[in-house]
Amino acid sequence: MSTLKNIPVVSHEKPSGGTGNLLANVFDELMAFCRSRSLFMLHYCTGCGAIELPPAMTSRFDMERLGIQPMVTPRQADILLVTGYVSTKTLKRIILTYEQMNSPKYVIGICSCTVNGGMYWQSYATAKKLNDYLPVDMYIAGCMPRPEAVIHGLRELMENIKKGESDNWRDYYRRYDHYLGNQQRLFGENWQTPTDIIGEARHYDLMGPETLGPHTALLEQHQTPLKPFEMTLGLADLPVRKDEPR
Amino acid sequence: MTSLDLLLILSGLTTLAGFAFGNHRAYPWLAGIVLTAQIVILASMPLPMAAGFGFEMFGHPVGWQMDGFGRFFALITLGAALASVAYTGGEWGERYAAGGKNLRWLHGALAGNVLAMLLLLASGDLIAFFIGWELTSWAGFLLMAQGGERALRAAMRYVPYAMAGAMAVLGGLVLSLTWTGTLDLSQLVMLVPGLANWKLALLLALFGTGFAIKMGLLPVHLWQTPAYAEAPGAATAFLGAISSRMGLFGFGLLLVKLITLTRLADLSFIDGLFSARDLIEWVAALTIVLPTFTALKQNDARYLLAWHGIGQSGYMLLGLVIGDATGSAGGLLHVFNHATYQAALVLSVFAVMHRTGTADLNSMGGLVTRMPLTFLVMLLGIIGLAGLPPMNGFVSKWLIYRSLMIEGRPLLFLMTVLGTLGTILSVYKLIHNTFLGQLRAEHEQIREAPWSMLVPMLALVALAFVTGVAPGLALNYVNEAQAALGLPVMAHTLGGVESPRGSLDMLWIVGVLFAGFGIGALLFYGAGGRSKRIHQLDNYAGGHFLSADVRYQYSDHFYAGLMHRIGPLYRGSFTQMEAALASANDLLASLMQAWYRQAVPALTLLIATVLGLAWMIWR
Amino acid sequence: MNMIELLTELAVMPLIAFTIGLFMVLMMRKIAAKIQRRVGPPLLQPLYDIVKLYAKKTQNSHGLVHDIGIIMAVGGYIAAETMLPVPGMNGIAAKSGLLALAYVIMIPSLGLALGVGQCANPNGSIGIARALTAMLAYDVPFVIIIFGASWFYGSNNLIDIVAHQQAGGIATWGAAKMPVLAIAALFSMYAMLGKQPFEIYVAPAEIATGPMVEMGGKYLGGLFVMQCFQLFTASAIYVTMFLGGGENWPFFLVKLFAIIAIPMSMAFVFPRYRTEDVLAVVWRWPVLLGLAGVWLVMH
Amino acid sequence: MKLSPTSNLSASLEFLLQEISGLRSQWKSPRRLRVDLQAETLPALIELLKGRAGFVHLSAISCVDWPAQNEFELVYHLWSYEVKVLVMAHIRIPRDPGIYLSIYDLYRPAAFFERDIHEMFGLFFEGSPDMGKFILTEWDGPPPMRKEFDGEAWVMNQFDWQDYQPGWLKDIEAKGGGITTRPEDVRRDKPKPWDEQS
Repeated sequence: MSTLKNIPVVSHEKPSGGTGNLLANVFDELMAFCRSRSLFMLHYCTGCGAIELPPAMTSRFDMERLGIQPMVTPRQADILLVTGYVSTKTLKRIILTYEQMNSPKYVIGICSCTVNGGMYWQSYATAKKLNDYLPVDMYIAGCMPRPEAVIHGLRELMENIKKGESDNWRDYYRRYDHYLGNQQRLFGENWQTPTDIIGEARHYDLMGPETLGPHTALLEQHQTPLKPFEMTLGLADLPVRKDEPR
Repeated sequence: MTSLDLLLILSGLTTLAGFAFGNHRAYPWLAGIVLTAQIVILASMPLPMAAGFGFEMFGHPVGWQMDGFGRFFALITLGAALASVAYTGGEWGERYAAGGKNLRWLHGALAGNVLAMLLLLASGDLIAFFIGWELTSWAGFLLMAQGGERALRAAMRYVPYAMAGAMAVLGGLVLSLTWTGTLDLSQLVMLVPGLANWKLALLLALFGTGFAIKMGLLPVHLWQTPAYAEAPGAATAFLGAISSRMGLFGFGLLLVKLITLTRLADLSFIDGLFSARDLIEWVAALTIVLPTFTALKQNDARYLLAWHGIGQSGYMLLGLVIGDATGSAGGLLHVFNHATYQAALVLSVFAVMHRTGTADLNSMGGLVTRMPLTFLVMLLGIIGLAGLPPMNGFVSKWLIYRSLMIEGRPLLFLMTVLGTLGTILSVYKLIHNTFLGQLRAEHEQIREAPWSMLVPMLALVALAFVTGVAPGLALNYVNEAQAALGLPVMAHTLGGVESPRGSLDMLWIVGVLFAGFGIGALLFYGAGGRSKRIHQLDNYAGGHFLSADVRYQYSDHFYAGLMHRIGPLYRGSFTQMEAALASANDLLASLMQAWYRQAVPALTLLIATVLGLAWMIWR
Repeated sequence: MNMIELLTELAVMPLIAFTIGLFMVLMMRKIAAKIQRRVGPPLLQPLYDIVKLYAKKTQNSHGLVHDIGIIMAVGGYIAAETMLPVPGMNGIAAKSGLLALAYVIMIPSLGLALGVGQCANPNGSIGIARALTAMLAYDVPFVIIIFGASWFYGSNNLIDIVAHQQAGGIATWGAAKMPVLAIAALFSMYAMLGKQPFEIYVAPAEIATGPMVEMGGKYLGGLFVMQCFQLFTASAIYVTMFLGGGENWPFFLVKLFAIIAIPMSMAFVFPRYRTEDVLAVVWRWPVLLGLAGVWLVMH
Repeated sequence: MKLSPTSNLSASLEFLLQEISGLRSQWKSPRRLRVDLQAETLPALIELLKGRAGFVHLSAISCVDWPAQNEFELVYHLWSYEVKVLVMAHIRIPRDPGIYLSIYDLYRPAAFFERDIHEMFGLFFEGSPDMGKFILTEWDGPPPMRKEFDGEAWVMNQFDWQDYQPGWLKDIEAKGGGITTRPEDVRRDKPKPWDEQS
């Protein structure tokens, strides 16, 4: 049980001073500013709290003035709003959607059910702590927080992004074994999503000390490998040998 | 022994060699060398070149003579044959022979087709023309009939069409002989325009039917799709590229040289409102649109391309009949352009068939990762077929559009653009269901097509791209053909057309296009971060976990929205018309048979006596 | 027009087109917001979106053709911009006329179609099938209008068309001389933009934004850039053909934004046509108007 | 106090029910009739009501778990549009074999009700078209609605909890906010309400 604050977040983006880095620094500041000013929210209502989002988007509260737009597919989205109770069936889809999103991505747990189970804390069918399965950036408590609270939370997240503190998405790659362990504990050993998280961690060199572990080893055993089809020029070499299988 | 004789003798020898030892490994190299030699001879031949040999028939001299118009078509024929021989000679031919089929007959038929077409294209007078015409029909039949049982049925369906066409041409020949007294083309050119209107109309009707059948114009086009689609491999490419253009050669000779477009405009049905020229233009325009939208519904790649072959011939005839410099240049250039990318497309479809064993668009998909070069060939081919820059198809279509604009024919212009848009829709369906989308489990292990098939395809597509970027190269020969036909010659630069009212410079357009792609690539790879390749099952499906056994790639009803709107228009009226024609023939034949066989002798005796009495009384 | 001057023009014209396009996207979102009684996005929002999308750290690609699709989408429009004469710069408009421009504009959408094809996503393929049907629908009236315009001006060269219109001030504008064609052109340009009533191929609720379903990060950034170019190109063609092109920049900009504001102000109050209804509507009114306009022009 | 039926239709219903032996009926309200009968006679009752009184609508089958008497109680809610009366047929099934017959042949919707009861209580219905997993596709534990299944205990060992940092709670309380009963007191080792009763 790790508390939010003491998760060791190793961030590359804060290089030490010096002129060369000044430019890099300014560039990173600009990137962080644009990331904070343009957030695409995934249009995925996981639970009952989602009913508070339309009023936050439409004319009364208008999220667009903060630069937040609803987007339909996880590929296009930055924020995954997990609203309301997280049933085990929905949690599978939430994890799949989270892994399909492009990082830097952020998760906001709206409603108390994502914090600690909420009023469904006794239920055998709901996951209690969203933080076990996904790195969560921001919690907005309330048994459906009003749109003002939702927007306040989003503003808080925008501030964190601008300051560059909201890098929890790296944690999913760095401590994938911890998250996978929790997921396997709930869904069983042969739980697998089509996204190759370990491959992605290696590709974008986001590997941390705890990325691989016993749970990822378990995953390797049960996993049906999904290697992407590389474009191969499997040409029959010249001249065609008789014994070559046709 | 003039160079034209040499040309004809060489192709005669290749035909014999083809029949004799076509299945030998060395034959394709030999045939390739001879064909290249023929192309060089033909290209360097000073025009007009008369052939050495000739003979007398019913007192009329029969001789062969190659001019600019014939040479343009002959060059395309030889080029298409070269690509087909190279394609058939390689691994495709080995598997064809291993499959129990006769490779010697295929090579022989291919070379025989070339010989027949050269004879037709170099004909100096109507008899030589008819000999060439018959040979081409029969050689075409021989080539079509070798593809197996379905191909034989399609070829047999072609025979009545071909014979009807031949009889019509023969009728035209006899009539023109009786009216003008000569069969020599150079004299006919002076005499025929002087004939009366009804005579010209009859000549147009007879010759026109024959050429329309060979070219597959609208009412008589049904035989061409199954015949061309079911023919074996490279034969389809050869047939689709050039064989039906012999009909256009005939139309060029007839409409522009003999009857001349001005006299054509005088033959009016409704006193000056709707002339024969308008009729031909509208038949060509309908031939552009209707087959293209039939191709849209096909689910077999070969049939889709065969239907497009018919559609594109409409462009050529329309360009030719408009007759102004840009229009005819566009029509003739389209013959060359279509030959290049149609052959490349058909060869790429057969390369896919060589590997996956099927051409059915419903059972393929995602092959781009397995056959990238074949994908490149089909991609450039469909860009050419759809008539988009940077390929050559765009230049010839632009010329036709430009002439329609200058001549002020809005409805014809609309039909041509409708044809182009229909082509874009159907070719996307072709490449989407063959190369893009979901790769099937059973196709994960297939390999790229062998080099012997790739080299001719890539050469054809490269030729199409080069003549697209610098259309001037092909326009030289087109100008020669225009001069030979007596049409106004279009001034052109290497890049395209230079004129104050609207010029086209493909060098600049393609240059800017690729510069734009360069900047796009720079923006994409430079500005954007790194991207990772992912598996096809790692896809957004509304939170659903995809699995390999779920098939979601189909070609049926691909354009559902469009079909909701224009679906009811597909009533198969031409098929019904053909069936009606066929049953009328059957009825006639059975009547004749009954009369001939004296099934009811008493009845005939009675009729004879009654007629005799009536004649007695009347006289 | 020496070579260096031409090359600078070829570089500058797309940049100008992009910036104008950015502000057009902003205007579109502001109009939408005002119609829905909302505040609407801040001034540089489209730029923030594009910079953020390009600054994404992980992106998914389904293969080389997927990447090439986006490159062709952006590159095709960059090439098309150089053929559109703007005040002071003609690029290669002389070498390629109205007709070639109409075809070069098709290349980005076909490049995108190829890219989406390789994503192997049924939503994308359905979206592309609908997008091509919509293209078939709106290109028919567009081509009739091109015929009418080039017949009236007697030339296919955009520079001549602009010169012809600017000869006598507003009286010789295309819209003044060919009012019926101008209305038909407005209708078909509206359909070409693919905004609300004609947005069947990006139906978010139905097929998850159709072609853009698997596009994230720089792929989606490329499509946002393409949208800016698309808005600019559509309105620039209309202004060049019917509103006398660009005598000077301020006047040209006013015309551009006015023309693009018309479809935008109507878009956000409409639901969405089905694919076959897009065909029915666009092949009925604009085509009839276009043919009537052409008949008027030719007689 | 026996509530008398208002309309003569209900009177005829009364007469009809006499045909089933060992059946006790009691009017809960003018249009709601509770019927208690033997488990074996239930199909007969349903056939009777459906055939003779127009009870064509089976709105629900609900199940009550009586661990003390080691029985399940099944309640069939039947409704007739003519008689306009809701009949609630109560039967008792012994828990240990936990098998009863399905009335899918009489009412098609019964398949779903029975499948749901099977998943939640483990009561098997013979003849029901599909006794597979219905809603709890991710659950392979015991039927969760049985009284002897202690959901809270299962939750306690399966999940762990967010520990509240007293730090941020203190400054909220300093501002007068905060919660009244501390979360620890609400949760652990508190007697269950239903234990005292039996």
